Amino acid sequence: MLQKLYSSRFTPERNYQIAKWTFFVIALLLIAFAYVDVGTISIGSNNYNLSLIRLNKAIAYTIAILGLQVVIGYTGQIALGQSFFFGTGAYISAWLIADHSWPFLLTLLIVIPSCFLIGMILGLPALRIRGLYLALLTFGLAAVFPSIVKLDKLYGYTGGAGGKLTSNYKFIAPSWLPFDEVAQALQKIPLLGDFFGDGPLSTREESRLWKFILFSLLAGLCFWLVHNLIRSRPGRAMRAIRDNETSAAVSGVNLALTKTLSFGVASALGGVGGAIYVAEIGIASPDDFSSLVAIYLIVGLVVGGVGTLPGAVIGGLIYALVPDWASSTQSVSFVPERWLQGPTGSLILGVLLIVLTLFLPGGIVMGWRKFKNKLLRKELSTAR
Amino acid sequence: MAEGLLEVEGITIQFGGITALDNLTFSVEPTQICGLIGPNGAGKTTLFNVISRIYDPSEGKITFNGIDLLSLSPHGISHAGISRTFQNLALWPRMTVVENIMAGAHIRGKQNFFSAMARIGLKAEERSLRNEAYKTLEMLDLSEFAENPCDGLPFGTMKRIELARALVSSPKLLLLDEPATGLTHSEVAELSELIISIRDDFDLTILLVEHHMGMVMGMSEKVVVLDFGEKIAEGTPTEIQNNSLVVSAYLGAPK
Amino acid sequence: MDLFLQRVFDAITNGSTYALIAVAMVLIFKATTLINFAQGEQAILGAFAVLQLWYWGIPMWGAVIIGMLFSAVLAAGLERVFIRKFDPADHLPLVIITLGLFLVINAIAAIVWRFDPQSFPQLFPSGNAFTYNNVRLTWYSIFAFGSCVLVLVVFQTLLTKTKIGLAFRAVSSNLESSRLSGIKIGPTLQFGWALAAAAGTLGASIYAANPVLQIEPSMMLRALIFSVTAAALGGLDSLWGALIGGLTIGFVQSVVVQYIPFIPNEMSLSAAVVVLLIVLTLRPSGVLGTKAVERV
Amino acid sequence: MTTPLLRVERLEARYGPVQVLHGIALSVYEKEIVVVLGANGAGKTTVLRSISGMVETSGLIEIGGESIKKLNPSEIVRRGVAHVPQGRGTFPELTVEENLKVGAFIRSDKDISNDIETCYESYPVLYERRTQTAGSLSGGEQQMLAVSRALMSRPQLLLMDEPSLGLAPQIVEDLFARFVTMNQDQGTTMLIVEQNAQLALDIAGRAYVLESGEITLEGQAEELAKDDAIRRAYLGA
Repeated sequence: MLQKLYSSRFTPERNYQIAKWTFFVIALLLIAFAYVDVGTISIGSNNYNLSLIRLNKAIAYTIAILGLQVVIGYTGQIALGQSFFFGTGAYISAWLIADHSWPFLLTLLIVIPSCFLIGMILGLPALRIRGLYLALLTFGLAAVFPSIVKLDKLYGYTGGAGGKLTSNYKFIAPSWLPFDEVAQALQKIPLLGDFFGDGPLSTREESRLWKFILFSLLAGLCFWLVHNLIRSRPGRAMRAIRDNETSAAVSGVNLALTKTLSFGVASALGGVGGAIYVAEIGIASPDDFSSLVAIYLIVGLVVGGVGTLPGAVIGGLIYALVPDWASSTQSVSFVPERWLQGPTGSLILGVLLIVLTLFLPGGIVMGWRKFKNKLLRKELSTAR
Repeated sequence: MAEGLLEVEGITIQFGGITALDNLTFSVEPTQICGLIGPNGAGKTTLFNVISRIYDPSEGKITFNGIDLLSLSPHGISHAGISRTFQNLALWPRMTVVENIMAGAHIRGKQNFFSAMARIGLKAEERSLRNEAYKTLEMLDLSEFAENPCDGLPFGTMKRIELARALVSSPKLLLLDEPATGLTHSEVAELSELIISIRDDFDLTILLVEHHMGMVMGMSEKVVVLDFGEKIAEGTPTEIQNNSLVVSAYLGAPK
Repeated sequence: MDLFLQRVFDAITNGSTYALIAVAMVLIFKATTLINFAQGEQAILGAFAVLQLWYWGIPMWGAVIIGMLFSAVLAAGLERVFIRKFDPADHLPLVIITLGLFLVINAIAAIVWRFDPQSFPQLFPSGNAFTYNNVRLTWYSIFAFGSCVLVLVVFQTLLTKTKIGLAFRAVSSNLESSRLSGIKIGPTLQFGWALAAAAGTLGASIYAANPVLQIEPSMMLRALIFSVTAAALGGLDSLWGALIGGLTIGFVQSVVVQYIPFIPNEMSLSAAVVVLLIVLTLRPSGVLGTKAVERV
Repeated sequence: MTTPLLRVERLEARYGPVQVLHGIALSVYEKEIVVVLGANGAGKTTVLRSISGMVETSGLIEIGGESIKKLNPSEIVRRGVAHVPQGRGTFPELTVEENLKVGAFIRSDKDISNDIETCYESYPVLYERRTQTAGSLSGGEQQMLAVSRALMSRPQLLLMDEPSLGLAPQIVEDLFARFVTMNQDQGTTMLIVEQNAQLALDIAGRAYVLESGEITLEGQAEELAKDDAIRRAYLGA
């Protein structure tokens, strides 16, 4: 009886979810085809790049931030060192691709378990070290990553300060994918057709599209896995640890196991993000994995919303787009030119971080949910 | 003397020179409600924390149902059949009420990180845990709050949610740490009835720490009195009320 | 042996600057159990202010003192606006806020003064105070160490001999009783922030005045890690512990890394992090810390 | 009739969702010792914390006829209310002498060192340990220090929260005897919250009994000492 009540109550919710995701996938495809090459958006006299390169970077960051959601957002452990695992995944993948000619997807089979294990091992101190101390330590971890990969001893694997080039590996779209047909069909849409280019796609465009779709699918898979995890017994255990460790233990939650496993999952996600990043950029270089990256990933986490899954997507986009767009802004009225060059992106991200923590602690996602609830409640009250 | 379900033998624990519990020995028999009282700082909550393995005693032994409790890890306690509530609420505020209960039923699930991510057997387990949680909520008259976030509910409701969370793991022994705190007189009476009826329905054994003497004396079959970490008396409520040591522990020694 | 002695002298040089930043972190931690990730950036901003004042023609030490005052006032403002409204026991928002300050201050310094390294004026006499065979002890080392000790003595005096210092220590010791004794908590903690920032600015100025270094906006990141480790070694709650921690880390950086063959030179930062890991795991209260860090 | 030094009416207080006090009325006249008795969890501590501005309250709290409800704790101390909190009211990392100086934080007159001397005269043991940290003192010594610390602000009204807590009976008796001396010699007005009813009633002029956030009994201490109601309140009927 209760169960019936429950399932009947949640059917509309489920339908809504399905509709939402369908809409999301269609929108993604449209964007992919429209901006497959160097698509730009013009605002004022500035051109902002929205090519798939940017979006692929956003996907990489999104997956890394998803990992932070697991360990910070759901398990409540302040781990700031995600760039360490982002970098580890990137370098392992780069090494396998460049030196052993592995295909990208196959490298993930090594990246995931190794990052998972390293994450679990480095997560062990978290069993004793808590709160701020853990934040300190993991921040230190993030800070040392570049100097580790620059080690002379590791030169053969990492390429030292110059980085590891992987651009010899090409993503070739499977021939059965109807990219050309879809592109041409989209081009025939009245009025909007122009957005989708002209004629069949070049090999380079096809390769880009294929990468984007592949990465999106990977991201989707990661979301699905994490979504399943947090709505399960171990996921509730994680959230219980976050909210009150003592009562979690009393309820039978193995704190040590749950914490280390969630570190492992977070690190594995960081590694997948890093592997995607390198596959997109074509090189793993030490300074792409500095502690600044670790902080930017935290910005992504907070701005999207700590403890919300869609927040990771928003965070990834913000991280990929804000610094880039800030540096490609040539002129804005009333803003001196000096403030438009260099580290303006970093400034914006920092301000976002502070402003959101002060005024919207749940990030954009929670803010939107609150707004939605307000709207819905208003509608209800007017209906009555 | 009947074999106790919980046997506390010679438990001693010190914090920086202060002996919080001093060679404490007592036992609780199956399906008994045992009240544990004593003035502030007598060591009652410390004992709860020792039993639930939050603190390590320096000496002594605790046997529960034939198991050496002190050999268990903190999360092993609930597997052994003990659950507890906390003096100040220790719910998980950012989870919904039903999720709190489902997490309370942690030991009744089997999903691990990997099976959950791959959804192997996840749906069936979620369904059965949820049903279980709803049943428990219904029993405690909490169904209407099931999908609410746990934070922001009235205090008395949250206390009952905590009770539900402790019960959902089907414990044999329930440790209640000041369940009446913050409740009004009528709520306390209701709570007492509820606890007694739960005990009768599930053959539970209950160890109760409470300052509300009316509640303790009204419910308990046996009362243990602590003062300065030592047991100063043990007996039925009437015996305790007339015990001169107890009276002077509470009221001070008459001159 | 000579080389070893030389390394010890280098250790004193670096260690003193780490100690000054560590002192800043300790001051804030003592009172609020908060670790300010922006401490290094606040310090570098102060050092840039010193540089700017010097460009404007203010004598060097005058510029340092004005720079210290500037960063003290700034820190007091930051505390009031961004820190005070948060519950000190809830760590995540405070970590995030200080990381945000880190980004903002770093970006502002870089926008105003650019990323190009600039040379910082000499604060101390140049040359060597002491030469023996090939071992050189520079005046810089001596003065850096001396300034560090001087700052500690001044702080010690401020904290023990003045009323506000007493209030600050009372607040660190027992918040509730402080309030019941009529101490205004907010302004007292603000005083701690100001003091910390002044120490940090002095530390960054001395660091940048090292003849072998130039000032640039991101130079404090490494120093921050070393200083944090120094502070943790000292137990995070003891001023003199910060000095000893700083010297130890300087020592690890220049001596241990030099003599243990499998630790290459660029690994000194990693060595610091490993020390931090060991300290936090084995003795969370630090080697010199007096009390347990976690109170149950 | 004279105005009471402290007047509390319809006082309600809550911690988050928990209402702890349900309309309390009490008053303390100058040079009186008044005790509030009650079992644990009855809300005794909250009464004191309400008076010194540490919890959100509604109702009326007056010192010498003036409302102090809108004031924050540091202003209330300046109105002459000193509060010795439950357990350790001392600053464990500070020396004994520094503890006393913190107690005089709101003062800037020249008599502070004289008052410290007076403290040492009444508690010679504190003089012996003046350079030790408060954390190294025994429980009884800490309690003496906490009381002395509070007195250093030269209060009109001294609030004390369970001064007997965790102390051995002999030390408690000694401490309470000193309260009487303080009251008789210096005319210190005290509001003491206490669980140890016998002792408290011995030294008090008047008493209130608090049960579940309500005052259930009040009167002259001598009469209450004879009443069985206290026993009922503590041990259950």
